[in-house]
Amino acid sequence: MFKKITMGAVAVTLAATLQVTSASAGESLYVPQLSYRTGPFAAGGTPIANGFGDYLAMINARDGGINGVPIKTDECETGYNSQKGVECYEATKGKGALVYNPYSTGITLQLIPKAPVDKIPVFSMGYGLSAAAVGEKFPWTFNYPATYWDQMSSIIKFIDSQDGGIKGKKIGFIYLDVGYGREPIPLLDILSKKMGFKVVKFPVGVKEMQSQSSQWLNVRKERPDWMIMWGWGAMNTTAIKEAAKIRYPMDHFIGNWWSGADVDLRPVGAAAKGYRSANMAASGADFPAIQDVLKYVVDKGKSQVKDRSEVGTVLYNRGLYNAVAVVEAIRAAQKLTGKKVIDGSDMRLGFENLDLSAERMKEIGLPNFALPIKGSCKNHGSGGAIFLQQWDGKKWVRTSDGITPMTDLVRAALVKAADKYVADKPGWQTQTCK
Amino acid sequence: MTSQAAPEGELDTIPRLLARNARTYGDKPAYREKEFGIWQSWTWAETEKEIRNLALGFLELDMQVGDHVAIIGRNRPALYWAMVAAQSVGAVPVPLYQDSVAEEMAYVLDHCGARFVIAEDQEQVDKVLEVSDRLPQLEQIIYYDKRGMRKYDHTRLNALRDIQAEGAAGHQRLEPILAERLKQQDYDTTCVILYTSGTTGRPKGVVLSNRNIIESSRISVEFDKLTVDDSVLAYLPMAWVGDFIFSVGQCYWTGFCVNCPESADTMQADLKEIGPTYFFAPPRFFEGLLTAVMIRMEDASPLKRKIFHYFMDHAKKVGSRLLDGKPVSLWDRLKYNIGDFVVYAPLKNQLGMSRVRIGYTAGEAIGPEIFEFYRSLGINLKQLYGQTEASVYITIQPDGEVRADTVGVPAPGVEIRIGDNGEVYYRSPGTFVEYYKNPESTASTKDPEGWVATGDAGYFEEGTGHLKIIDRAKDVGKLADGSLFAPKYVENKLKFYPNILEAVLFGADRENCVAFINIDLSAVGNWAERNNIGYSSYQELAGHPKVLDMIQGHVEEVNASLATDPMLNGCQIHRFLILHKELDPDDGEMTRTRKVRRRIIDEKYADLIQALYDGSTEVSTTTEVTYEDGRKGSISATLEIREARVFPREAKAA
Amino acid sequence: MDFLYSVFIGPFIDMASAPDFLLQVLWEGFVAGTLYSLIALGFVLIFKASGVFNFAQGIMAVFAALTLVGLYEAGVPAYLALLITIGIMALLAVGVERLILRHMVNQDEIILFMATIGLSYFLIGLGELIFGGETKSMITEQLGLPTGSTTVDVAGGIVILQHIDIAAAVIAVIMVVALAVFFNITRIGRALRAVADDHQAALSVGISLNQIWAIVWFAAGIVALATGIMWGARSDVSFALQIVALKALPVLMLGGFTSIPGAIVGGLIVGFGEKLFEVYWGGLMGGGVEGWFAYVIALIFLLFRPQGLFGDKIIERV
Amino acid sequence: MSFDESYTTPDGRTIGGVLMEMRNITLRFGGVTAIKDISFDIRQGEIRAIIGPNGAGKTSMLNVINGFYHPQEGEIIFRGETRRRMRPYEAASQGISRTFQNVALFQGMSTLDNIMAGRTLKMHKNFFWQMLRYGPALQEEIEHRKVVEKIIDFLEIQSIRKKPVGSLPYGLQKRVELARALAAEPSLLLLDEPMAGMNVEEKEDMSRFILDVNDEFGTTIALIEHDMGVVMDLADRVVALDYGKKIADGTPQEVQSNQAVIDAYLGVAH
Amino acid sequence: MFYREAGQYKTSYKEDSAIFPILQDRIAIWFYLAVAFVIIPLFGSEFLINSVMIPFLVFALATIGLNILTGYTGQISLGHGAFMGVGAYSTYKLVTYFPDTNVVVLILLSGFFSAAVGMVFGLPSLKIKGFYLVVTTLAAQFFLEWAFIRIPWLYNYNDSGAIEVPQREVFNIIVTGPDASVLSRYFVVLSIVVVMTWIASNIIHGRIGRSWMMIRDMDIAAELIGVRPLFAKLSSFAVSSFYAGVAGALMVFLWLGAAEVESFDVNVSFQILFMVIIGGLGSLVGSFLGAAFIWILPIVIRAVPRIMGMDINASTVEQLNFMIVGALIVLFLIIEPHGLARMWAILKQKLRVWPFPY
Repeated sequence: MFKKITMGAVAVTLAATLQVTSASAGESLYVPQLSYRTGPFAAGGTPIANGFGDYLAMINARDGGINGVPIKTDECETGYNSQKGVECYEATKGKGALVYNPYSTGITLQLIPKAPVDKIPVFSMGYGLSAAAVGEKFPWTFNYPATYWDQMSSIIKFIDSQDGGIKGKKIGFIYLDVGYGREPIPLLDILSKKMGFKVVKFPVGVKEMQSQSSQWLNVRKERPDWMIMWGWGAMNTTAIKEAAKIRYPMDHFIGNWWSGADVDLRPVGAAAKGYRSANMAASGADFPAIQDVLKYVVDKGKSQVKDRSEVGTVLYNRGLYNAVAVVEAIRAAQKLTGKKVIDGSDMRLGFENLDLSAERMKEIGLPNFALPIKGSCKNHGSGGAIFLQQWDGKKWVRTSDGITPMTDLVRAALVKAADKYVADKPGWQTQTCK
Repeated sequence: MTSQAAPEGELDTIPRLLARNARTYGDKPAYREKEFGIWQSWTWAETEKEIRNLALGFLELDMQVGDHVAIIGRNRPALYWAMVAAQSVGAVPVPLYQDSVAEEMAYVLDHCGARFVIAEDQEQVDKVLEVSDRLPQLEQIIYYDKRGMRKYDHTRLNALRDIQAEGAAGHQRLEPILAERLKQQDYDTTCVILYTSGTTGRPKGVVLSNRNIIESSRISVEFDKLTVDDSVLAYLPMAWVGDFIFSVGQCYWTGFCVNCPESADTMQADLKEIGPTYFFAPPRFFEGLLTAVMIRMEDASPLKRKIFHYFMDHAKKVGSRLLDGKPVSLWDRLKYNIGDFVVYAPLKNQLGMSRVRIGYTAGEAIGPEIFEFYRSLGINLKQLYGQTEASVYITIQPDGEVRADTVGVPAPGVEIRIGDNGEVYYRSPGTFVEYYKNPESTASTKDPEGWVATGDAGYFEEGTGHLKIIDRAKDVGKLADGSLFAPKYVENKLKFYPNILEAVLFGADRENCVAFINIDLSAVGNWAERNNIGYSSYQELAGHPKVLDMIQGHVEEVNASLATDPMLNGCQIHRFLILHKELDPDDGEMTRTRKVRRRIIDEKYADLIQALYDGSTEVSTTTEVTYEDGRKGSISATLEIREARVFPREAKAA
Repeated sequence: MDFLYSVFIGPFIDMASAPDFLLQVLWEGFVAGTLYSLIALGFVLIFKASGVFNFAQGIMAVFAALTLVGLYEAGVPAYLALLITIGIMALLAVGVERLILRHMVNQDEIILFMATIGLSYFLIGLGELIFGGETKSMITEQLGLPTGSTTVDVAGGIVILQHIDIAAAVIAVIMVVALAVFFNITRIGRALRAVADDHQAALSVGISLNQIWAIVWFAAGIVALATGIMWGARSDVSFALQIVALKALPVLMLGGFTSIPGAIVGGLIVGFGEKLFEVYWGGLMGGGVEGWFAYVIALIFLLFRPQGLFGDKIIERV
Repeated sequence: MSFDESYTTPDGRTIGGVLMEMRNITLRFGGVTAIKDISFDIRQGEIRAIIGPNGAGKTSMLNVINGFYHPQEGEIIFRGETRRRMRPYEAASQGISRTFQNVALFQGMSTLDNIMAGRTLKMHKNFFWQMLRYGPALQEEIEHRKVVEKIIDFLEIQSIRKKPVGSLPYGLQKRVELARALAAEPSLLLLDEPMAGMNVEEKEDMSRFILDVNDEFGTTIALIEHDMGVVMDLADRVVALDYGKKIADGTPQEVQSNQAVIDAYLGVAH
Repeated sequence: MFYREAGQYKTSYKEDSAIFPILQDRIAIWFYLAVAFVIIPLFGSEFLINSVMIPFLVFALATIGLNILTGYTGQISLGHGAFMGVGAYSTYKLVTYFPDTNVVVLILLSGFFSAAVGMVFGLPSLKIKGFYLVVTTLAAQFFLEWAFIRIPWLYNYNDSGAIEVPQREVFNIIVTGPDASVLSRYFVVLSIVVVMTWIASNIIHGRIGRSWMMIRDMDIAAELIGVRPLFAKLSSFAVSSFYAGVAGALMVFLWLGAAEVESFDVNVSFQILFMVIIGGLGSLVGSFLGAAFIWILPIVIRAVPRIMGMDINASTVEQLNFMIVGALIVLFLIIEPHGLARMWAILKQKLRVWPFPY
């Protein structure tokens, strides 16, 4: 009896695969969307997924696709779980996927080695493996507009510019104790040596995300001059609340761009006033393209947003920005290859030749939305500038221009890390760049 | 009686057949016995060695030619070996019914003058010892199972294994003696003495020669094309001629394998495990099995029940025809095949009969429904008619001529004639030598020409040449009005109803017939459960009005069918009652083979018979019973007497 | 040597040198312990009465809090939302009794335990389906719970006491007292205790086991709601809380499954212990020891007292 | 009669010297004294009954004998070796096996496996062979199976061989438990109320089996029993306990006529 | 219905105590093996093999491991996720130190490390019984999770903190790393699982397995019969963790390709325990059925709307998935608390006694 069920299940799964394969045979650009609207990080995953999906839907609705070829998406729920993420990847990769946006550093790490095998680029926008920015070693992976290391160096650079420099200061680093949170530590260690500051680390386990009193007691004990946070999900709010509780000066507390969403700060409200975070894209809906999204998608009820006001929030815009980058990469690929329907390899070329200049951004209706990205064979992280925003008690205010990362230093470190990654992998596919 | 030459040269004694089998089929299994959880197996070569050692051991014990060796126990290879070993040294094995009480045993042991008793276990040894002071000729008791025997005085006791060991040890000295003894035997040497249980009087020892046994075996083996690859389950009493023919005669003739169950409790399971290809069982067995099947199916889910009955109906329609090789439409064949997969094959498998190639039933009439049921499943069940005195075979049903209501045509080599009084006489190579130490009986049974009276009344059916048995010749009587009274015939008709376990018909020299009925506890109990009838005892169930109603229905159906019989329509049952206890061999009401002892019942239940005829509507009675442990007690009851509807005689067919 | 120093001497010097900080640590430990106790209390209630080890207690807390906030966001006034939430918890209790417990009488405890994990899966799915997965903030003020903090000067430093933490402690005490009263004075409460002791006895006083289960689950639901509100006010309301709820396990091990005082004391031991250990010793091991510390304490403790702090000594019989 | 010499019973069995001696055993649980200063002995080959009303300390005594409880005072001399405490599995490996008052079979296993379980101590093949279930391990398994089958045959439980014990009627479970204890080929067999809860017929069967065990294997048996009739039939010597104290010791006849025993059974107030 | 047992008699104890004494069962086993080894590789899609079969086999192995401990020895563990981690991390270290050794050998070797760790955390089981043991195994779970993060040596000081599987070949066929073909990985996993299942079955049917069950069913009686609780419990912990460790190594090396600590978190422990319970305590068949149920059911649920052409967004499906799985678990426990294995056994029994109802 049970065997029958199993066989039934297999049949169903097979049927599913077949059906979708046949559907994708039509002219379309298939961009699978790995998202997480469930699980402990759903709060962040949902607006990102909405922004991403809505922009693509807008392109389809407004322009009939990219150069006339409609974009097809398929949302697959990962729950921020690596295993489910890989399962999503396996389930969709056979359908002509152009690019994967894993939206989890954990899933990214799983997909990086698969990308060259399946010839589908992985685009981890502003997350993932920093070393993947080294195009020579990671031809198939992109992490525009900047790596975590770029970001960290920018933040340190900012701190260095405040209160008489960073030298001799004590920097506290509070981070989510998973791959993502640990990612910038090597660079932080390098910088601390170079620039002469002391680093104190406060790991927060996934299980303790919402009970950080011990960490913040330790912060109180250590009294760092600045706090930097690599947090995500519920961790952010809790950390900011705890910081407020121990009366840590908020304006000396800086989060990376995953620790600066509206949903993170709103619950804390005024108590968080002064908290800064990095960002890559503007918030707000006052951009022609976003207005188009509202017009063609949200107002037509085709979006999954709960509320119109979600459009324009930090994470929504980031998801949208991600979609912009994907769309522009497809355009670039189409242009380069002269094909309308492209494949993963073409897409890779498109990413390498991605040029999101200020003008181009203006053209697509997002003037001053983000700092420019210029991809290349060598540089898959772009090293684009990062800007800071500050919470005024109610909303985010952009407070800085782009802070360029310490590119040379970071690049050197990245190359080293990339070499190390590749070292124990015989037959790893690399490329040479002119 | 024509004297025949021994077949195939030297194969004229069982020990010689053994030697042939060990030579020809050395590696083939001869015996299996479920013991210690698995089927212990012996090949013919091993069997020969076991028997030889035992025979040598017997010589060591000074067993003489012509000595009688009693064998008491359930079917076990070692006891079969003991029989053949005894034959090897020139002695005569006398198997006894293992469930006989000491008293019964004492008679047989004394009558045959056994010097040796081979008993299975402590229980049997105890029985023999209990009466040993009355058995002056008894010298040695040999037991097989050592359990509990340690404390016994071993001056006259030996373990079978020890005897074998001693025999093996002394083989150099004894081997020549054994060879000599073997040489002395021939086709007319006594092979075995089998005591018939006898419905009346003392048991009689039927002396059967090698010729009787081997000829009967040879003929029947050829008739049914049995081969060395067949196997049987030996579970019927060793003292019964059938078992001797199947498990010794045919077994040694063909070299097929005899399988012994672990115990009586596990017989059904062991049957299923072994899956014999050749199977014999009395009608009672098949009947009980069918009842159990139906009861179990009653508990199945409605859908399953529906499937079951649907296909069983189909099988009833075409199953036997297929088995008889008669034409059947393609669609019916297909449907039968589906039914085979869904119902018949699994069912046969459950019953342990999937491999049965040839099945026999005999001893009593079998219900046509029951008979058809098995045949429709594709089991080649046949009937035969036989006697101890005939070395079993008198008539037999050839393939393709199998019917429920006849016992078949004369077996090969058997001549049959019907006496003036309707009694069946036969003459055959299997015809017994004599009754041991009983020349009068021998003379009264077997005439100088070799014709043997069976004691059964019957007639040959016109056209087919099939013999039909009505009843015991002496039981066939007359009603007061002179019409034929054949109680057994009517009783069997009643017993074909699963709810009726036993019936006893009265009516000889009376105006009409009345009957005692025994209900079948498991069938009726199950029926009661389904109909929400509560009962706490057999007696209560037997007296329940609804049960009486049901039985009355059966009785009236039988009456209706009797009404159409030209000879027996006077036997319709006018009044009946349901007995408050089961007829029981322990109370002497039945024989060990479960045949009703009429005379005893007549005496014991005279008051009830009286009541049946005097028109009273109920009767109170007290009956003595014997419990399993031998204690006696009595039960009292008030029984209701019912009138049954009788049907007018139909006009005799021209 | 340095290592030994940093294990055996350093931390104590730290403690002595900054007593205000030590007090702060102890306060945090106390507050955390209170919340552990509250969750454990829910476990104990259910375990005592029905022998079910209710894994879903943590989820119930989140579910209750989520319902409360969700209702409020849907425009229901705060106090009305609270009442409705209580009603929903009652419905949940009845549902659990009707649909699950009733059908699982006489099952192994591990099977019942598994069923509650199934229940928690169901509640997670249901909660996210209705209220969405995003983190919500507790409607602390709207419910009239205090916010803000008080600074106390002690020993040359300050101890910061959050008002909500004080409220949590107070509410925990109120809950315990209320439950104690409930158990000892009301008829139902006595019946509950009878059930815990002997199911047959309870039946013979004419109380339906099914009713009792529903009531107990309802009581546990109320405890869960209180836990959810308190915890939600401290951090946020999201299903990430479920993992914290697992900490109730070592708390229960310490206190014994059936003892209410045990739950309280166990919770406090774990709360104090893990904060002290994390702050003063955790750094030596790279931090993050809080994740397992409670379990290891419980483990070590159990080795010496297998029946827990308040359990009866076990005499084995054959 | 002297206790050091062997003698022959009227039915022909030989009773040897002292196999086990309990000397001044005292067992307390917290404040409760379960056994108070009890001494008695068990001789090789005899059937020794321990009787007494409920709560007399009979089962505790058995638990002391096989090491499940450790007495606070006194010593146990088994086969000439004196010991204060031993682990239950040590007792088992010394040849002491037992049955339990409330059947303690392994409910999840078949009859066969339960009895095979009784052979645990006799099986030695290492993990490697066990893993392959081949060669020596399989051989060992089969050898022990043979022994177990003999016991199954002995106790006439063939038909339930492969049945899960949980489904068996109580009387048969008791018999399986006896089989399991026998499988260890014990030199001392402890039976804790082997006939509790049985009907007359089952009791007779069980009595027969106990006698047969003693007779066939020469196993020394110590049993606890309530039914005085059974004890009279079975036991060679009887020790009577009441409230943790020994009140009588001797042949069944002696004990039966002992006033203290009569009082204890009739419940005369102390 | 399919069973035709008449005539299948045993003439030796070897046959009688065979693991599949019934001919039809043996045929069925060969049939399943043929499906697994031939049919699926020939006709299965990559998704089926990679995302359904491989994880199913891996979890089945882990479930067998936990079943040995929980189902056969009666000791509950919520630490098996972490024990899987021990296997994965130790394989990773072994592969680093012995790059030229056959990776399959290393995977199997890694089981010894998890066995050792399992034994250490199994020690308390001698004193702590029943439910209380949950906490000690949870201590193992959380402590090991912590160790996997805090001991960077374990992941070769990778910046990501994750272990990435290097490419390794067995007999010149790439079996690990991103270039390994799905089929080669599938065959390695399948072979290991089949062999280890066979071994588990052997152990369970022998003396050691019996001593585990004795401890499970009645620990006091077991001890009085001569089973040493120390040995029985620890051997069970060791074997159980060995299986978990190998499963963990297979999971990372032959399925995921890379793993972080979250691949071995407490949810995995729960998941495996679910598989054990739903599958049936104390049943190897159940381990497979349970793993299939818990792993494949969500995949099917996710696939259903896609096939039916329903426009339900992914998150709703996932939430419904949670609800359905939760509800089904409860339903299952109500209908058949002894798990799928019992249902399987009942079905088999029904087929064996067909057409009779019992």
